[in-house]
Amino acid sequence: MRRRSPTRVLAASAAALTALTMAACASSDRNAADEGGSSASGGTLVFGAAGDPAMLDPAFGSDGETFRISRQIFDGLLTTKPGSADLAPSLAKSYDVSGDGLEYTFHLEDGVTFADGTDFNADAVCANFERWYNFTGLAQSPSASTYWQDVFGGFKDTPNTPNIYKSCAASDDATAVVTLNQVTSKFPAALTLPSFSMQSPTAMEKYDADNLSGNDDALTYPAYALEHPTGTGPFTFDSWDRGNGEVTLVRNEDYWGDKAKLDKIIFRTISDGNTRRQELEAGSIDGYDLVAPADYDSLDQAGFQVLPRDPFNILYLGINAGGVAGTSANPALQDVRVRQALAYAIDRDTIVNSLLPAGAEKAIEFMPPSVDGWTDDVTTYDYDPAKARQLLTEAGALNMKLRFYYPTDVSRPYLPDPAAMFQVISKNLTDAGFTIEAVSLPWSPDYLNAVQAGQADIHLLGWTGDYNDAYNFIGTFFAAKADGAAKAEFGAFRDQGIFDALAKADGAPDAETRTVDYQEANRLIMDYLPGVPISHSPPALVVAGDVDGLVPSPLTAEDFAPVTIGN
Amino acid sequence: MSTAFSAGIRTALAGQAPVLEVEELSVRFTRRGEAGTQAVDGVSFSVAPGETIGLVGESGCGKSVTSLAVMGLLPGRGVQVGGSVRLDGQELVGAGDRTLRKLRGADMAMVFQDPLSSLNPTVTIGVQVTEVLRQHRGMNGKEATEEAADLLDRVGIPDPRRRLGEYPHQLSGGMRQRALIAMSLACSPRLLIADEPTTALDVTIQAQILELLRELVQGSGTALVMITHDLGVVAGLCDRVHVMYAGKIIETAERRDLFARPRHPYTGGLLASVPRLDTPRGTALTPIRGSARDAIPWAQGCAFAPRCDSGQDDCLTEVAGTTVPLEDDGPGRELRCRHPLATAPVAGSPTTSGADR
Amino acid sequence: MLRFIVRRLLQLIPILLGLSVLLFAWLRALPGGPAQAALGERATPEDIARYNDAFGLDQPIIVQYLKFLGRALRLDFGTSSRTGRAVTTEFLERFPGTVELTVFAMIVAIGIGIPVGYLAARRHGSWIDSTSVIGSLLGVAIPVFFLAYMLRLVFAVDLGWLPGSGRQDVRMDATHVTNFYVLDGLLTREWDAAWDALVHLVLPGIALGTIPLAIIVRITRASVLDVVNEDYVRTANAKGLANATVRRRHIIRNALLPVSTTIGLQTGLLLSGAVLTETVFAFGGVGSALREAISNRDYSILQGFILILAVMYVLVNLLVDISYGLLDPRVRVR
Amino acid sequence: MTAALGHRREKIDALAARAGQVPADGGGVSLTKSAFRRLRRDPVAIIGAVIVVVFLLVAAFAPLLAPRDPLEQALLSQVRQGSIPGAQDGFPLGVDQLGRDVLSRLIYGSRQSLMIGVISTVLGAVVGMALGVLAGAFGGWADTLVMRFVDILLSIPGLLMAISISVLLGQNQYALMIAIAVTQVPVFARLLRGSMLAQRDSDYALATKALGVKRSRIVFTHVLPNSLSPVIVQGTLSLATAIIEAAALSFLGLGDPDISRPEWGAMLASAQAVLSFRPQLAIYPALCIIVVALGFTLLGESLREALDPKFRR
Repeated sequence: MRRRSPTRVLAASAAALTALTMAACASSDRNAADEGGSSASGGTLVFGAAGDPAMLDPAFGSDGETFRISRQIFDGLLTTKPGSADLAPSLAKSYDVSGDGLEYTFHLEDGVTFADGTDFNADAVCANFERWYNFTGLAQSPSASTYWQDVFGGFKDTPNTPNIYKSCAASDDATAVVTLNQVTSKFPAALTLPSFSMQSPTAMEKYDADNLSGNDDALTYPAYALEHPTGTGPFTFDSWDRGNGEVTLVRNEDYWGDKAKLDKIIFRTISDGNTRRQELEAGSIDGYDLVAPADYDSLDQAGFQVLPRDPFNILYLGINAGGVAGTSANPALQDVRVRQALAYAIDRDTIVNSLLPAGAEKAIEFMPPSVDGWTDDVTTYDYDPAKARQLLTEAGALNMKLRFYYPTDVSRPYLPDPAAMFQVISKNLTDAGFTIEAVSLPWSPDYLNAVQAGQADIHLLGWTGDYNDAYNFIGTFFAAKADGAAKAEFGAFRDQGIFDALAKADGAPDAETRTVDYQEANRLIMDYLPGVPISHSPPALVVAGDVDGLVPSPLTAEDFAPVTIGN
Repeated sequence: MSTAFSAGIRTALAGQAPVLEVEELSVRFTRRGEAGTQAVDGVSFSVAPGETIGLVGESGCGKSVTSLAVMGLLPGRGVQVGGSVRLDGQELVGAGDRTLRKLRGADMAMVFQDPLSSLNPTVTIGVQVTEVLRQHRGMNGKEATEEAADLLDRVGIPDPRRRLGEYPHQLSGGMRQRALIAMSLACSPRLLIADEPTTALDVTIQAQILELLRELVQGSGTALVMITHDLGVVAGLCDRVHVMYAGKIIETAERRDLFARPRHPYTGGLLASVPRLDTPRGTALTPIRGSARDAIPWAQGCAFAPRCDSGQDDCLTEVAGTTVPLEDDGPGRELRCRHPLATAPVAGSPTTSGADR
Repeated sequence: MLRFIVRRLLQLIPILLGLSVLLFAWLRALPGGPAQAALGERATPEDIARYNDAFGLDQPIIVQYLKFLGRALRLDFGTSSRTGRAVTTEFLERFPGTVELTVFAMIVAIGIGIPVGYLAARRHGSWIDSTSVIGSLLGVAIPVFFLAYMLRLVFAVDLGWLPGSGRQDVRMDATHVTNFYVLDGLLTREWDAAWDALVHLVLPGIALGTIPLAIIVRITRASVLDVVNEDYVRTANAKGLANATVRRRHIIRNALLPVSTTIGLQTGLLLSGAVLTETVFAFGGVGSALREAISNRDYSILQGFILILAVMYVLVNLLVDISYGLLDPRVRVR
Repeated sequence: MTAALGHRREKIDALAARAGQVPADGGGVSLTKSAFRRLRRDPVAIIGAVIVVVFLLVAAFAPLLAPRDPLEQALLSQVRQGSIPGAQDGFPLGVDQLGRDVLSRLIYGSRQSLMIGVISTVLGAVVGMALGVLAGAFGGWADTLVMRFVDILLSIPGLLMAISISVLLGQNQYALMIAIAVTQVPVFARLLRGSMLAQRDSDYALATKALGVKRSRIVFTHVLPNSLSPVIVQGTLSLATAIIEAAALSFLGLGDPDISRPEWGAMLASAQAVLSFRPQLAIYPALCIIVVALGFTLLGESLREALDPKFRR
């Protein structure tokens, strides 16, 4: 479950230009690869997933498991380079941007067909954009078209909600023109998200793709999303055995790019981490995601390949400054000294060394160093329990009681073992003079609902970036929302300074300025301390020794097409 | 059937070689950790064809154990059986399980006290009767059923065919006992042991069952060993009586003799504790003091001494120097007592159920 | 016999009604009431209103209960808040696995339990006896999930002798007709598939079987000890029957009466979801489904499954009861 | 009620009835007295008793016995993912994933685990007995009502029951105790009702009734005391199951949310993550659970045998 970031305007010709150049070199790579592209070796790969996909229509998806699968079935117009967060071409060989940054002309790969035989062309592209834009009813619910609403805003029949998509036109079969209402840095980068994959218009038509039923929280999906997801990807959907949590994909024999090596991939749901590991060791699966850090070494010694991703995430201790209607957060947390006490109390070095895998980094602000806008020049709070206690005493809040929420039944890329993390931090805090009351809830939906509704005093939460953009991190957390406050998660956190800084950075004309502005925003945030950034942790995949070609992606956007097994 | 019985009669007529000879039979129960208990202690007796003897005594005197020992039905572990038991001259003590199983049900049979618990509740009467016939007379299903019906009829169960299909709980107490007897007689055994066959039954039924036994035995020349505490039964049925106390035979006599002149104070006591019609009303019964539990080990002296009115110091070994022996006491009588009763404490014979007719 | 069965069936009615009331109450008592439970905490007031309206939650409680009952009788327990599929569908998909597992576990438990119990009783006081007694006590004292983990660690992971999770090797695309995988394999003549499914039952089956095994050993032992001291066994021996006959017809037949009850009871318990074992072995049965429902707070699943399982448990007991009647003539006539 | 459940009932009732046979003059006590006399000669009972007593003492004196603070993450800085410092000076059994002394946690854990067991059992026993008295003493519709209710409880498999209840009450240790307690109720209810019926028809009770003694007085002066011994037996046995069930529930994540508080079930559950390279962390608490459960079972069984001649062999 990724969390969302509200849309922001941004004049981003720079992004587009860089993208273009990449497109150039990337496509040459592709040609080179083409010669070698064979569909010989084959074999079946069984991959252990941590959970069932919600369904298989990425337009309605927002969770990692859904995306992992749809990434294999579908292509987007753009994608990211293997192993990085940078743009690369996909169904769009390249694109140009009009001077005003509102009109994007995509030059499409030709001779591409969807798995059901439908031609992929400019009409198909527009059909997809129009589909998203014309969602009605339940399809508009935030739990359905999550990413559309994050990136583009509203729908055709919701004129009051701001919306940056204007129109899509096919100038010819191989050329689609997408027009926006406003410039935004998210576009076209966001087109790398699985939610904006190209899906077969005929198949969606045939299987009633947009016909959601049920209710906001228990959506019931149409046949398309459950049995007939149809894309242009290297694999095609074969079957989904819900009883045993097994999704089976088979190689797309007429894939337009290099054909997949594997005959078949089976994504098998094994919710328990230990079971996943033991299954790999027992050989009944060939790999799985979210390896428990404790297992890195033993798996490595056992001859498995542990593939850590670059940490592109943040774990933080959320502080609820209170004041949210219907919640009873501890008002003392509005006192900056108390928040600082929290920061000083936590021994992040030990946490990073002892609880997180090698390669994890201590976080000094709310974004990983690899994101533009990160700076080491922020107020840092090194482990100092004495100081924490002193600050607490000054604030007259010694032994104040905090309801500390943590999730159960879950392992997140940025938080491998919530229980352990909770125990260490709460010990730190107790030693520093806080009194902790533990509250644990199942990750989804209870925990997320509770903390995002501001019911906790302090809580553990984190974020994995969708693409390389500072706003995707701190904007998500601390930018003012429609109601002028930040997320309820942080309580009645209203700091105009920070809001303005973010808006400023967001609207900055060029990359350099934007970087500087974001650095400033980071400084302000770390002075105000709406939460305590803790760590960036490298989540890892693991595969059997005979599996090759799986490139870990910082965005967890792995592509299984180049993967081979058994040779 | 008739063939089987006539065969029985012939043996009965052919000389009086005893069917069963028991010599110095002793049974000792040993439990881990605890001192063993001597249940039967040097018991000897014999039964001739057609003869009926009684083993009489209070519960716990060892009479039932004796019968089980004869049948070889005592549990294997924790029991030591000594002495000798011969059936038609064949030694049974220490005989193999196979041998015993061949004899049991065929040459020697037993009728037990509680007919309900002695019948398998989950198996029809038919099966329980026929299984003996199949086992020992190698009959096939049909013959066996015929025979079984015949047997039931013989022991006086009306509408036997229907009964064959019924379960024990569907029969009355008397019927059950009759069924049991039918089974025990299925192979017209040489020896029949009846262990308190009537105790669990109503008085009227008791009489019928005893009558039945009497007829069957007389008809066939089967040797019958009656085990009972009920002197009435003895009076009604037995030729000779062995009175047991604390695992030993303390007095042996021909029936009338015994009732006329009980010699052992215990025997006397038993007789005296039977209510009688011919004593004036108001005369109190004279029960024996205490209970069988008060017995002392024979090694220390007469086990009955603690309860005995005529008991004296020399009843104890340490005084007399020897244990009390079982000695001849007139024709056909034996007695184990140093201070026997001079005369019968009471005249005549008791009037109770099954009194001699 | 028929009257006996009918009477028993009638006796079920109050129990089943009571059950439904209990679960109805449970659902209403859930945090935020049934609507919240069904829709989740993020449900908007409109959603709730819509739901309440749909399920008549604004009507008097008794009406609501009757409606609930009506739906339950039509096997309609709503839809899973996670998969959005009908609870009944989910159940039917999961149940065959649990049945297979239960059957296997009970075969283990009975196959070992009765002989051992019998032996222990016949060799009363011997080392066999004492070890079986200690063993059966241990069997009950070991937390199932710990045992399960250890079994997997040793036999699936370290030794790699047996599969440690799932119902069938996913690489083997077996055709599934009935969802009873072993059966399917046999029906479709895919022997390897059947065998594979069977092998997948071994470890969870053993883990699941231990408690019934322990209990069956104890009951068998006790009841054989009772029976061998019964008069009718002495009678049988007095009849000079062959050892085999005595054992078969007079000892075992009667000794098994109480054991059969235990077996039925245990089967019922296992059927009602081996939550722990199935979780450890990632075994796609009712138990693991319950586990998932707990961690997803999928109340419709919980409520539906628990109701179905409880009813089934009661029915199993009824069957046990009837079989008891068949085995023991004394019950029949009463 | 069906026979299978019925069978369970009969066993309980039988036990109860036997308590009922006790001579009226406050015989319940004398029976337990003689039972204890027998127990003293029963090695099984002694083993059980020793185990139980030892653990109770450990729980009672945990602060004195534990070498260190069970919460102190003493060696956390030496912990690395995939490697945990082993046993060493001051840490006889080594440390857990968070560098806490395992021995101390086991010792303190006994408190939590036993407390959960005892409280839930006592709770279940009290409620159950109350129901039983209600049914047994007043009979008639009260009896039918209570017993039907109990039958319904019996018809829901224990773990399912516990799960639904702790789901209902949310995740905290009190919910845990209540959940387990409820699963215990039916047994005790039947038990007490059974012995009450046995008592009610006992000559003594009839006699006192004939003398016009109030029913309530008969119940409390006579019936209850006599029903005590079977309740003690059942209680001992229930303690074992309660402790195991508690472990199961915290394994399912329905236990005490403050997982740093040492409790065997939670320790066992959290150790699963390191099972591959540090199985001891799972085995130690598991052993504690097994031994204690075994202790209570042995004690209970021998108690039952002592109280009930039929069981003796």
